[in-house]
Amino acid sequence: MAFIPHTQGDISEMLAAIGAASINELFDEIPESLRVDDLPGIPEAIGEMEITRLMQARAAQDRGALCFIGAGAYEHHVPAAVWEITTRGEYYSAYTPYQAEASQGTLQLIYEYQSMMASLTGLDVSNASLYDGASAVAEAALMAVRANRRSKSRRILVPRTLSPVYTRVTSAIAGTQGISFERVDFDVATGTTPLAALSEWEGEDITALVIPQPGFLGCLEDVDALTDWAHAHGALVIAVVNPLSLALLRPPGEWGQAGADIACGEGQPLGVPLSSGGPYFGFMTTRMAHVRQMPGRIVGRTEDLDGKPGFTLTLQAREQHIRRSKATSNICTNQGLMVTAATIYMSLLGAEGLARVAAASHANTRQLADALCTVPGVDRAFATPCFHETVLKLDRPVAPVLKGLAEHDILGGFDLSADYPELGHAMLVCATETKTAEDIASYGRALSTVLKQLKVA
Amino acid sequence: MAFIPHTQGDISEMLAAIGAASINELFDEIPESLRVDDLPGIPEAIGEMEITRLMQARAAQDRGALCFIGAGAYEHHVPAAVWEITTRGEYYSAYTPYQAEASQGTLQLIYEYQSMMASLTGLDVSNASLYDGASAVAEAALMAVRANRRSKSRRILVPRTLSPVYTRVTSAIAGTQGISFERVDFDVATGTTPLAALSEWEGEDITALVIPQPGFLGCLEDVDALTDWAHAHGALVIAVVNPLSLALLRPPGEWGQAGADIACGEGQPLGVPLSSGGPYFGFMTTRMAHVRQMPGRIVGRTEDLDGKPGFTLTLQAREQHIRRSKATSNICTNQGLMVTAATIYMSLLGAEGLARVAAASHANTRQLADALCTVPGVDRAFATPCFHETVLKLDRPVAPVLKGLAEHDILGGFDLSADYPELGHAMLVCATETKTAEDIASYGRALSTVLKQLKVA
Amino acid sequence: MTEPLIFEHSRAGRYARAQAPNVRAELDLPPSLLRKSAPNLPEVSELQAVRHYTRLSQLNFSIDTHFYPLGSCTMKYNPRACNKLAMLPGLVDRHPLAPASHSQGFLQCMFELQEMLKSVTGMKAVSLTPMAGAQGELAGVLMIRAYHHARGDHHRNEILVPDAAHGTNPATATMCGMSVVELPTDADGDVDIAALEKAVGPNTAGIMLTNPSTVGVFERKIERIAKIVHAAGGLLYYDGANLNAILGKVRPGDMGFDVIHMNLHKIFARGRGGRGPGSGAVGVGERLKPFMPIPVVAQEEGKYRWLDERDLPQSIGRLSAFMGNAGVLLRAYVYMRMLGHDGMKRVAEFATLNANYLAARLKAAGFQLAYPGRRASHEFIITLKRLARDRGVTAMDVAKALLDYGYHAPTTYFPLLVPECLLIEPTETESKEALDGFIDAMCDIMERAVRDTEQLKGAPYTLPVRRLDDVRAARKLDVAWRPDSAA
Amino acid sequence: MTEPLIFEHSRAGRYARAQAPNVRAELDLPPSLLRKSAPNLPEVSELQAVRHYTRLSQLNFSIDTHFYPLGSCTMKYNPRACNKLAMLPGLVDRHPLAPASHSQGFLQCMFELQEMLKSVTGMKAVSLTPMAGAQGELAGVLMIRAYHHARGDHHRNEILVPDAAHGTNPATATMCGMSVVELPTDADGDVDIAALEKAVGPNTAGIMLTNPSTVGVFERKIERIAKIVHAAGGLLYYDGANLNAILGKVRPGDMGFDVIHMNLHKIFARGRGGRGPGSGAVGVGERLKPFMPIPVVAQEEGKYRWLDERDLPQSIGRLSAFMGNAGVLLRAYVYMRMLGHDGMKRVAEFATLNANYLAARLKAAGFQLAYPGRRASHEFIITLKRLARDRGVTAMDVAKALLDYGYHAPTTYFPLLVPECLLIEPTETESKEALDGFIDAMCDIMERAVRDTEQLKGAPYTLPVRRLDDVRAARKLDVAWRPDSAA
Ligand SMILES: Cc1ncc(COP(=O)(O)O)c(C=O)c1O
Ligand SMILES: Cc1ncc(COP(=O)(O)O)c(C=O)c1O
Repeated sequence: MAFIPHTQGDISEMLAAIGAASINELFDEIPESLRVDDLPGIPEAIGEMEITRLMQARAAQDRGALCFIGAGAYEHHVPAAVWEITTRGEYYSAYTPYQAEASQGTLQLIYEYQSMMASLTGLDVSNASLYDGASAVAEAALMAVRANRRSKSRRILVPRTLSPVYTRVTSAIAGTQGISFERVDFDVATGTTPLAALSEWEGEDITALVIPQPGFLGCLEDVDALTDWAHAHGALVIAVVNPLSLALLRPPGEWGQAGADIACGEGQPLGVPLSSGGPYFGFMTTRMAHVRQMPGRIVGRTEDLDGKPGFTLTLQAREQHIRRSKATSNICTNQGLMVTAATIYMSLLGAEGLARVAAASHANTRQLADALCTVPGVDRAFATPCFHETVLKLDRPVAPVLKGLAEHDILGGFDLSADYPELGHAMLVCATETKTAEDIASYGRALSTVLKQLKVA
Repeated sequence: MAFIPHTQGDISEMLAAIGAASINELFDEIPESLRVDDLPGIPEAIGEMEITRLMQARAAQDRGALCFIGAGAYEHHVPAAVWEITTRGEYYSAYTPYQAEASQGTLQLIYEYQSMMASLTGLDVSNASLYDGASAVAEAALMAVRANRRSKSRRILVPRTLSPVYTRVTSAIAGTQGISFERVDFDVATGTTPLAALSEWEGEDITALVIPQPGFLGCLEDVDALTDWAHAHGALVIAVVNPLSLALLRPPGEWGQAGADIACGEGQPLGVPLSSGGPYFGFMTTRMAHVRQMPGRIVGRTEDLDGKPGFTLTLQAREQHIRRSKATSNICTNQGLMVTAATIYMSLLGAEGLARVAAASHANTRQLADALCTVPGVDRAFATPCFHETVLKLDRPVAPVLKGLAEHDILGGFDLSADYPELGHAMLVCATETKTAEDIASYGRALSTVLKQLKVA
Repeated sequence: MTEPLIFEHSRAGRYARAQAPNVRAELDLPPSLLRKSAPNLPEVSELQAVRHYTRLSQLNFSIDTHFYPLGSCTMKYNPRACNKLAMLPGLVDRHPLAPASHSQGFLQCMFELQEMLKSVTGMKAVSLTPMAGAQGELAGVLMIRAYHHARGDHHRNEILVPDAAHGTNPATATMCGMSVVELPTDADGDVDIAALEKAVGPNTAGIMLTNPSTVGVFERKIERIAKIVHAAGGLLYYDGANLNAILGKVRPGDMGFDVIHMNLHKIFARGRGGRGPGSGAVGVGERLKPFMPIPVVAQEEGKYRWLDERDLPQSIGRLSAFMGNAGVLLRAYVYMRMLGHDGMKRVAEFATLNANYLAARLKAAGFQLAYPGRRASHEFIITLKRLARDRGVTAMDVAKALLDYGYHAPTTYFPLLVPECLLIEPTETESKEALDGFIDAMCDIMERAVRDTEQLKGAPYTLPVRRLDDVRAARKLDVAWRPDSAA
Repeated sequence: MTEPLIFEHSRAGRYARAQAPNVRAELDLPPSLLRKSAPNLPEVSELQAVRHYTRLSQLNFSIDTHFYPLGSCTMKYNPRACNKLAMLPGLVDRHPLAPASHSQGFLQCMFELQEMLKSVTGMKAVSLTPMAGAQGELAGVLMIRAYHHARGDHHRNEILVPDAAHGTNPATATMCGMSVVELPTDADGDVDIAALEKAVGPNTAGIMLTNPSTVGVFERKIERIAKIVHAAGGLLYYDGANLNAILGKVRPGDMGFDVIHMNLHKIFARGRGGRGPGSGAVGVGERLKPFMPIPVVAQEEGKYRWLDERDLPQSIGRLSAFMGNAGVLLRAYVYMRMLGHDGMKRVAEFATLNANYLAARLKAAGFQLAYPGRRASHEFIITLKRLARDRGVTAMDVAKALLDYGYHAPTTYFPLLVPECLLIEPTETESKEALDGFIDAMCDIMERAVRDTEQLKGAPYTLPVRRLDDVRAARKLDVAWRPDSAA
């Protein structure tokens, strides 16, 4: 019996102590009519050796491509130390630190994480994580509605430069509570949200404005102007940021005159592997004034009976296990292990290391765009400054080109034509610090081969 | 400065405390004439990201073959738990437990290991490891010379069924101390050492007889007869055993009337990956009477000041750091991490699990031999019982056949023709529990293809 | 042992140099966009970071080091292979938007996982995307809502929830724009049927139940409840946090549930890293199939692909940027394959055996079971209300005292309806010896509670810190270190 | 925290079932060959094994958790990448006898490692096969012996060894059938030249030296020594355990050494798992090239292959069944590539800076340096003979007291010629703060030694056990658990 330690002797003694004749008898409260005795769809057990071989074969099937897709998930170098420590049993096999005294390691780590995220975003307080970047935006929207007591409209402005999938997730999660998410258009010439696009809401009661930085199209927004416009209209500002970019870019807490009110986003770039899309983690920080409206766990530093410092979960009265139907969110299990990894990652890299990773990604993406734009039929979509993603325009539909590249084991980018038809044959490309000059050159070669072949065909 | 934590401020303060003007000044006792200032053969530093990519590429070059080579190193399933725990920093980054109080974890683990090895081999006491199986035989030979006070001859009989490379290593290591290693012939019909082969030494002063079980040719020796012969001649018996086989086979301590005196061998099958040949570990056990002649570390259980049980290195007076030129061996650093892995491996598998692994390997090798012998031109060399390796005879030279198989990504076995020319075109094959019926079938198919092609050529 | 904050190890100018590019590339960005001062991240060497976080790890209780009978959380052994295999190159570095041509290995695992979960639960289809139990609940209630809306039943906005339910149930209902109607639990731990009959009506959207319930007993009248709710036009939601207890014994689909979430991170053990990640895969009956959250994996002519909004136009949509916690799902897949069908049945059997044994022994030792007339499921409740009344020793005191014996405490004060309760879930992977040790500790604590009450109330004594001041934590809020807050 | 023996967790019939075939295959073996009773291996579940060995691990000091200034052992940070990359599939599962066609990736690493080691040491060729320092020494002395024998100098059977030498040096000489002539060390820590001149002669096979020496100073007269020994017809052996201290500053080959071993597990940091594995790669000058242990990697037309006895017929032969500790060598390769040439120089510089800083500060605090007039190399010695005389507090007492401060003790009582000594090696990867903390602890201990001698002599107090009775251990030898020895 894999993973079950009971000997025959144990079983007999235990049944005797219970006063039951068999294990099956323990299920006698289940109505006979409902009992099943087999699980036909489940295969026979296999051992660790067999499953290892199986999984190695499956993994091998998906290996070996050079990846230039970003679009919300970024390939970065993850130091070996990060996961060797994160998967230590004491982190990996523990759960929510309900017994603070027996979980000081986890709690102190979260406190350190909160400190790092607060500083990175320029805000006061961070929670201990949400599910992912997309759902964090939904939580931020719900939080903004609670936090902005002066606004009654429950209207939240969402620019088209926010990741389209984030927009969809936000509506799916937060869309049933009478909030109206209103789309703000972007400038096809710059790939950003112009102030003019907000004129439609001039003078209205707006609860919050979402500002992505960078936008999904890679371009950097004029966050100061947008922030100030929002505040002038009594709206809170929800910054949606790539945390790695904040090693270089002005943090949300310093946007405009007063700074953003809530910052959130996807934490994956901070030491979390691509891993088919998850587990990642959503982060969220805010000003102290709004802390009681934050969803998620928060760890605080306090003292023990002897006056010694220690860490504990705090402000739990916001949460579902205390406040139930009136909680700030239903979140319970979060993405703690990813926070462990991110905290170790940030500690290893520090501000300077993070800035170097960010700058290298920025420079590589520029070089990639330069290299690809030498291929006939390929052009930059925007001249706007960008962080580490940019949009290229092709002279023909993107999908077959990407397919052709995949045959060369190059995953060439993200096809924008469904979400942004007004951009034409556009694709989003990304080259992080993991890409070498030779990688970029091979992409260039493959692209020109593919474009030539497609022409012929 | 990778891995160096000093800030500029630190350096200045430290130099000030030392009273030196520069770091370079600290080297001023090195004669000027000898100083170098560059290391021309060493490339520029690369980061962890770059070396990761490099090593992945190197590793990928050597991947993917189905391996039927044994010959002293065996592919077994290693549970994931083994190395996840073994590489925990507290094991991985510690050293010899000189401060016992700060190393109870390592010491207790070694004590447990010693207990397991003693029981597995049927002897009283185990050391904490030697380098590998081959060098362990050399150490055993030297030990036997010390331990067998009645024998003056320093003659040690070494059967040809001992791994040829073990024989060579033993001579290289122990050959300069006036010991004569004398080769005992084997029976080409059975692949084992017949008692008759010993008649040459009848009535002589022999210090020790080495008995491999199984022999290098896979065949099981008549260990009882050999042991009793040795003891009748005043010789000690050095058993060289595969520890995995001891889950099934009679342990050295129970060979013949009195049992072997020393058991040693290669510990790799117990949870240590193939890893190009090392690090593995040599093990050695003996009777209590000989414990003071053992080389290597030994851990004992004792008590602390409060009478609480604890563990410490013991009988250190045998060792080089105390006894110097009169030590039982020069060994200092041993293969501790491998012992950690083996101890966890044996704990997971237990006697029953180990027996199943051993039995499956035994059965698979039989099936492999059956399958390959259906290919024309292939035949069994011996009918003798074997553990998990066996010799096949081909109707043509082995080397080109193995080369042909390698082109099919099958590593078909070990070519015996150089070491055992009297066996003709013979090769040693092995199929451990890791091989499936399909693996065996593919070998069969590839072999018949290769033999057909070679015929044509 | 205590360990300073990582910030206290910082010195300006340090970081793990091998981990970043060896130059800082030039930026092609206007200065106005750039940050003016560097963030306060730690400045430590690689060794310092490794040492700090290794030392911190040792300040934790965990399954790998301690018995951890945290009720409702199913803290069982996480096979190490699950972690190792989910992190194989090819899986761990696969981009979520990689094309199907570079995803067949992964997709096949996900497809087979969907199929296995269908068969375990008796549901008709499964979507793996929810990222924890609570998000599975959200998906479920959103589907119920979508179903009613699709039928024009816009007024159905009430969700019935037993008072014993986990906090995520009512919180989820609210998040979906529903109002919560609480149902009382009867003295035997079952739902009060009379109250249920009164509560249902034309506004009933559905009911959220877990079975076995959070009071640790099997809801015997489940068929009756299903009939009542269905008759009223409502749907049944199954909170699958406790599915562990009935694997291979009874299936939610057969009990009449229309939708279910499964806390795969509990049932199909995987590392939870001190609080996640999780997975709350959802299964649905025929009626809710069109509304499933996307994406879902389909198999077509031996190839696998994602179904999206084009395939499921009525879907409640996406709940995450990609497909949820893929890595957690891979671990669950590996675990399920290692269990096989027999292994799954044994999970339920031995989880139940362990719980009933522990309950019987504790009862014999004088502890008061909350539902003494009932079989325990995989977990059970004891109440310490007598001890609290007689000696002032609370469930919290007993919980803290247990820590000194090297046992993580059971869940305390949940469910709220049982005063001074401990919800105890030993799980199937713990040995009889571990349970016996726990029983001894409980008896010893009980004896000390009487003999030396004040001493006991001071526990724990042997941990890195003594009892922490939660009130101070909330009042003098210190939730982030700042350079100026340094001692 | 203490932890019972794994055997005390055993119950008949248990094991980790997922790890073995699910049936026991039938044997085709005569019963006479089979064992009659199963060995006493632990019978535990996977969780129990994982928990036991995880808990045991926590009972250790290690680099990853503690400052570990163990002199002569170079306990520096082992980058985690070295471990991870050496265990990549393709490397970790490569059979040692795989043909060259399936080994080019591995062989290239080994070849490049050989080349790098040549350049670091100034030697002409390198063999990687010795499995630890001591085996490297064995290889070296065997080569010296083979060289003399090849020249017909069969009488050269004396090896000169300074009295401060590591125990492996004389032990190795004996193992090679040589006799050991001990050389005194002068008051400054250098070899006594007059004594050397007297000791050399027609029987001199060679001398074994380490430079910087085990007393922590650079042997300044090394050129003179080389001249004397060479003039007498002897060869020079370099014990490379201390190479860390001079990387990129001075090379053994330039100092006149004919053969050298390198403790790669120290210098080119790799996990030592509580006592190994190691690697003692050897480098040789022109004269000893033909005698190198095999196998050695060669590059021919862009392909790599092993050289064996056919290529090197005068080789001293093989020292291990395959090619030595390949995995350790891969880790060293990764580490050297990450250091690069500048990084290697910095290793020596900062190891030396740290040692000299620690020595200077301890001296200022009143500790007595064994060689106060000398620069420390990467390590240095303090002697506590005054304290032992005045207070009866020994080096061992101070060592044990340090453990309570969370510091591993330095090496004690080695080298033997300095009474009550501590040999302290901080290594380059430790920060100034770590050194300062250690200095504070040493000062505090010194103060306590005077104020409360007896209390100090009772240390340690905070570890899993108090001071252990080594005499009892040797007298009542208990080196293996047996079922009948159970309590
Ligand atoms: C009964 C019950 N329902 C729901 C949940 C919520 O699941 P999750 O924490 O995965 O969001 C839990 C988790 O603790 C639970 O115990
Ligand atoms: C100076 C010196 N020489 C030789 C050795 C022996 O090396 P190893 O332990 O690797 O056999 C050591 C190891 O401690 C040493 O410090």
